[in-house]
Amino acid sequence: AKPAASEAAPAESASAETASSEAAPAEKEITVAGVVFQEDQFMKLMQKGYEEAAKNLGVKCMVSNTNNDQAKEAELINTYVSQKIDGIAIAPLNDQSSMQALKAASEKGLEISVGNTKLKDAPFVCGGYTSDNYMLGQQTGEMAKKFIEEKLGGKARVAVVQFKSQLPTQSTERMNGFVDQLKDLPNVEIVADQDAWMQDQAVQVVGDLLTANDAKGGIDIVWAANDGGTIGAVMAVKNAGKAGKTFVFGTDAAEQQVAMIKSDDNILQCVTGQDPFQIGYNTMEVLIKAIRGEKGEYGKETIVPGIVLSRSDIAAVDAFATVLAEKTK
Amino acid sequence: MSVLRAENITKNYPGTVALDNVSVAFESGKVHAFIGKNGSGKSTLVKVFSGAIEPSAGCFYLDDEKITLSNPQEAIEKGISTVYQELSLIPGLTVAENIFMGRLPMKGPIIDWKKTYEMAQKILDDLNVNISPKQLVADLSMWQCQMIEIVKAMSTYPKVLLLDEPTSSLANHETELLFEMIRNLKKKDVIIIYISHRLQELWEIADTCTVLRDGKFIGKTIMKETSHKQLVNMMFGDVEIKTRPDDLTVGDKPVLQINNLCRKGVFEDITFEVREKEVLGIAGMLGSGRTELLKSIFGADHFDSGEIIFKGKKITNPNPVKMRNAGFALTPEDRKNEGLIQIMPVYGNLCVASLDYIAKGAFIRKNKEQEYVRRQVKDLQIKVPDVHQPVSSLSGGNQQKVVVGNWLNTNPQIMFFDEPSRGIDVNAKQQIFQIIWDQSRKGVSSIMVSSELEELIEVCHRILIMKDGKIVGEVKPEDVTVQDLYALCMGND
Amino acid sequence: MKTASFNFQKFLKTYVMEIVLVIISICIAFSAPGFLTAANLLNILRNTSLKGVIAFGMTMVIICGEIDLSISSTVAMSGIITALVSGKLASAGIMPMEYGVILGVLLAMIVAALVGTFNGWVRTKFNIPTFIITLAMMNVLYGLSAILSKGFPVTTLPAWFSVLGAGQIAGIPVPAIILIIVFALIHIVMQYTKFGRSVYAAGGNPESARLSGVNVKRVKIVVMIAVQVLAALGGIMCSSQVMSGAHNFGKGWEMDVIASVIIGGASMNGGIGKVRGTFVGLIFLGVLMNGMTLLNINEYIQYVVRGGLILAAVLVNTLQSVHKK
Amino acid sequence: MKTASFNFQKFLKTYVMEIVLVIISICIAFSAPGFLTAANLLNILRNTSLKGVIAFGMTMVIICGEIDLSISSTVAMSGIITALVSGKLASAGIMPMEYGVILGVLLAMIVAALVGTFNGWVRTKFNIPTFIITLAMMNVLYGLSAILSKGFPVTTLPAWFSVLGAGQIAGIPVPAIILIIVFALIHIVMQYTKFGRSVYAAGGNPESARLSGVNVKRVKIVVMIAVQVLAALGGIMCSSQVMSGAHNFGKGWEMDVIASVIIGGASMNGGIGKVRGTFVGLIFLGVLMNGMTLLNINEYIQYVVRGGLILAAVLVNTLQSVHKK
Ligand SMILES: Nc1ncnc2c1ncn2[C@@H]1O[C@H](COP(=O)(O)OP(=O)(O)OP(=O)(O)O)[C@@H](O)[C@H]1O
Ligand SMILES: Nc1ncnc2c1ncn2[C@@H]1O[C@H](COP(=O)(O)OP(=O)(O)OP(=O)(O)O)[C@@H](O)[C@H]1O
Ligand SMILES: [Mg+2]
Ligand SMILES: [Mg+2]
Repeated sequence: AKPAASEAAPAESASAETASSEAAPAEKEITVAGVVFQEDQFMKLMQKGYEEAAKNLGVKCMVSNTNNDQAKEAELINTYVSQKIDGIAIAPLNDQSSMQALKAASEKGLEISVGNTKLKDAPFVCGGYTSDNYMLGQQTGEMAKKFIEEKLGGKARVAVVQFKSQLPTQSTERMNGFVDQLKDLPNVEIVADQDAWMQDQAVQVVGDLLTANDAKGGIDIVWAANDGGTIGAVMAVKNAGKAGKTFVFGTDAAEQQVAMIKSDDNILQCVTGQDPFQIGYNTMEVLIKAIRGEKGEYGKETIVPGIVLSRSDIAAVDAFATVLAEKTK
Repeated sequence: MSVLRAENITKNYPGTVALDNVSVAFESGKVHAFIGKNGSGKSTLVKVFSGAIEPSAGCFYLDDEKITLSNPQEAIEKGISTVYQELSLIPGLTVAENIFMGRLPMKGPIIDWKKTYEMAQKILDDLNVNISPKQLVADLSMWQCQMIEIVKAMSTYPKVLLLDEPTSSLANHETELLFEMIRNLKKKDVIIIYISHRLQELWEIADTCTVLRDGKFIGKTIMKETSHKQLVNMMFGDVEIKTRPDDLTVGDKPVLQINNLCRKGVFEDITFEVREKEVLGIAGMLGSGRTELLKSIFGADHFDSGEIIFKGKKITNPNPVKMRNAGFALTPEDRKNEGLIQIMPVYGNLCVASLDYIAKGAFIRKNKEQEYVRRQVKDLQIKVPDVHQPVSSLSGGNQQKVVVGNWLNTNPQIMFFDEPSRGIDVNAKQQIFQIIWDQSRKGVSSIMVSSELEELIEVCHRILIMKDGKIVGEVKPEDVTVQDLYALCMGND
Repeated sequence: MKTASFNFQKFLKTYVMEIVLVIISICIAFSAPGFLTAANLLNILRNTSLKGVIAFGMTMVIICGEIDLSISSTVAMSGIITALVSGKLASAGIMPMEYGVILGVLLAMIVAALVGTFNGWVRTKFNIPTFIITLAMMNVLYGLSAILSKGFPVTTLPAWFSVLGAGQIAGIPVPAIILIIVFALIHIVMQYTKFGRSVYAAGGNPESARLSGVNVKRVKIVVMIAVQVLAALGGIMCSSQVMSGAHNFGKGWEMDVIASVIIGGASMNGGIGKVRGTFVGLIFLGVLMNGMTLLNINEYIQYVVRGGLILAAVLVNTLQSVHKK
Repeated sequence: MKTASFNFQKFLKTYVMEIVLVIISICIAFSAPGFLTAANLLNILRNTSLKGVIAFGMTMVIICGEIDLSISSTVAMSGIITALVSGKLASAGIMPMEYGVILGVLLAMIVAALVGTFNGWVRTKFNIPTFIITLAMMNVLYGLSAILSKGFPVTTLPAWFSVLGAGQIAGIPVPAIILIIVFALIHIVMQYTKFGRSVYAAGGNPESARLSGVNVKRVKIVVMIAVQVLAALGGIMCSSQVMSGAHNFGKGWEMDVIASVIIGGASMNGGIGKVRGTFVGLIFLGVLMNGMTLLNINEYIQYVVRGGLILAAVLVNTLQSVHKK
């Protein structure tokens, strides 16, 4: 997949349409649910997107969190089905194991839209805005490749930090996206591949890797597959006094990553972030529209490309930070 | 007729030889007393017979069949039934369930509850025990538990009945009930082995007497042909039995005054005083409220009304910390659960109450601690190879000495002894009495509760009689005989 | 009248948790209209059932004075084994998935039973607390599950398999039926069989039980097996609900399971507890979660409420039993 | 000679875990060249220190016969409180972050102490097991932390604050120094003070201890406070390492903390345990995690190895102490 930015639904036009559908009179009250799967900043913002869209479109919205528990996801969907609500906007836990319960719900007449995680072959979905995890890895990977070629003379020892124990599919796709970009560089070597997705965990694991590799030529690049890993990796490099020797590339962007990219310690080079609020907003919007009869193409999900934030384009970083600050209020 | 015969049984524990090559035989239709001082190995031999432990060497036979047991279940199946020295009922279950534990009557795959209760009721009636089979054991008092233990052991209609100090927590009339049961069993040709430290009762119930000393078999005698003195000689070699020395005096000043102390349903309107150097006894039947009274005064349990005046000062809201600091000490009746910390080493147990004394500020002074420990081990003649061993590895009597030692280390001004001689041998008892007297000479007052009335007469200056939670009388030991005292306690007016 | 008031008191004591449950339910029913519908109540029962079957096993374990933290990994492992066996047999052409999955279920149960045997054996042989044995086992099984599934969900399950977790019989969800059956079974075992009473004895005072001829070791091993097999059942039902097995299923369930047992009045010290109580505890937690979802309560507040109510429930239980004495 | 062989046996018994640790370290050193460097060893110490300070507190709690599962939420909460206080004071113009953060740290510790007091109070007042009290508290505090932080990481921390988690003094990481200080402190308290002895007594047999004039309730409350305050310290060090506070920090730490205490030879039944043992347990887990990272072992296998070695360690400990008897 190529970073085809054009595929993204323009947010402005979406909210413009809102006004017209809001005005539609004499309609029975619609209740929808917005489900996310984890308690982190990304999901929190996505949830806010759900709520904002529902508010703007004048429908009642219930939100919940499946907490990375596949059974809890099924339970929540069951509960919503038994409440006979009109539709569910969901960030599914897994592209396969989340299918069953959602399909059953759709058979019971609920509209389903998905955000963040693309489902495998789901013709019942009324629409969605999902990330292509491969692409998220790839976008950072391209920047890393450029960096290695320009700044490191094409030679690098790379460590990666994943979140496989937490979300194996997403993590692996991002990993592949990143690694594939470095494949044709003959002097790049992946020297370590470990799991650490929480900040504190990542600080320790990356710290260990840095000292342990000192004797073998050090680590030039650390790439982290998610939010916690990225922050932890940066802190580890900083704490080990390796700023300027080891450079971090990451995935996911939030306030702290923005500050790190803007920091003059020159550790974090680039992250690929997303706009979870917008993903949530759009996912909810497409759901409500389908419920109101404005059906789109079933089974089609729009891929939302990542937003590359790097030291070479501080203006973009600032723009991202401004939007983020507004949403986190 | 059947015979239980032990052959060269040896049991080694690290640092101790609990049984040393013991060979002895017990015939059916007789009650075999089994005695020896604390730590002589009686309980250990019983546990070998009951399958609770395996001997290090040797074996035993029942009717010439060699018995090897890998668990207590097999012993029960072979007809060997045991009442252990330490109570062993399950508090969360009913009396009936405890009696038939492991062999509840079934209806198909399901327990026949009706039959269980009927059977339990029947055996309770047979043995003349007035406790409902549906009661939870947790709600029973200590002596009721003891009765249930015996009922439980009897309920298997055993060939061999091992009783390890069954009377240590029974009062006289209950003991009498038990003896009645035992005599009945004797007629049924059962081998009965009976361990007790209450030598007096042996002539009443036993036919033969087997003596162990330091894990070795000393001899087996016919009860009727043996005198008290002979038995004691066998147990200890030579010891002298002391009586209360004459030099003990009682001061004039009251040390402790108790006024109208009440606790609803347990005791009421308790008023008495203890004077300087006085050894005050409290006699009474089991369940008369003595333990609760001592614990309430000591602040370990609450009371509803009344006052405690110590050296002229009223003590309000007592609690153990306060009372200990004021100079009180209490050796509880249940040493296993209330007196000792089983997993702690002996030295730790000797210094729990006296932590404030061995410490300077927050810190424990090791040399002071060592001094305190050494003093008690020496003075109380505690038999322990190494004070770093857990206290649980000591015999009952030595454990009791550790409890007393723990409190002597606080230099108390008034000591409460609750059943200080329960389950300890004559020699150790004498030592404990000696300690009480020594304390008196040093100006310490004591209150001693005991179910062995002759002990109270031997030890105390004055005896209060408690019945159903009330003080019903006061006597001087020199004025009464054991029989008088017993009658007063029973209160058959 | 004296007798009447006495009976009322006794009723209050015996059914205190039930009464609290009813009060909470009434409160929720007033604020959330969708709560008191047959569909929703059945839904609560269904949602409760996966953890529920495990909780009944855990009740035995806790009464026996032990604990099992490894059930969460067993949940994951059994789903994976079921799906893998059914998939492999089909792809090897030995047996279509429709039948193969049954062998998968059996194998999952057998493996769980072996895990339980191991836990129990280590407990009784070396006298190591089950808390730590099963904590270690939780890690081991989690890793093994992930290795088995290579970290990805295994979805090779036949369509009919979804009956176990999502089917209905006469309008009643199948998992709810399974829950009731397991409840009845374990209730009977604990109240009316020798084994059940031995569990109480072994938990109440192991040494006394041993001296009374109860084979305490065997009892402990058997309950450790039972909870594992029931965890496998829960895991299989979970896999059936989502038609796949993955190594991160069941994570954190042990805490909910233990919480419902304790809310139900069992004592962590062993010897005390009732299967019926656990049922109430389960429904209690189920109603709470469902109610909060319906009332759309903020998820963070949900944690606070949940924690507060667990504490309150245990408090009520304790005060009531102190009162009893 | 007899005496010599006896001494050797005693040595073996006393230092069995240390010996196992050395053997494992040697094995790792041979396969991972980076392992046996001063930098890496200091790294292990630093990585161990966050959970380590908590583990020393937990040792007291476990010796006292109790447990605290809520420490994970305290870790999160204290980081959030620290960052929030420093941020709010700065944004309100009252005090620059550089100073405000100190007030934040103090407040975090005070709140933790209050939580510990509450845990201990409920334990001693109502006789509810701490397992369930702190399980409930874990939920409550987690929810509260998330509410406080609105679910987002709070990053308002001054630059100097990173010293606590990431600084060095004379080449030694500050957290490692904190670890050693806390170790020394608690070791002294447990081995050489009245209070320490009371903790052993209260854990070994609370009733006997009470009747001997030990204020068992106070002892229990104090250890529950201690572990909470140390959890706050751990949380503050954690926040300092990553320069933010968030509600999902510390999740699952309680299991690692408890595991190291148990590996260190403490008994879940109370009365037995050593702070020194916990230190060995910590290093044991730390070396293991570090070694596996260095050897780039697959994370799923890591779980299996971890579980297996926890079990093995406890087994060794148990066998050794059985032998001792
Ligand atoms: N589990 C054990 N470990 C180590 N030593 C033990 C153990 N059990 C008993 N002993 C030791 O074995 C010896 C015999 O103890 P036993 O309990 O048989 O004595 P006893 O004659 O029943 O004494 P008492 O009259 O005080 O009950 C004692 O020295 C005791 O310390
Ligand atoms: N914790 C308790 N709760 C309720 N009742 C109790 C409790 N402890 C004791 N009792 C009751 O209080 C009464 C007095 O018991 P206490 O133990 O003080 O008697 P005692 O004279 O010391 O006899 P014993 O020799 O059996 O200890 C008994 O009826 C007993 O059942
Ligand atoms: Mg004995
Ligand atoms: Mg008494």
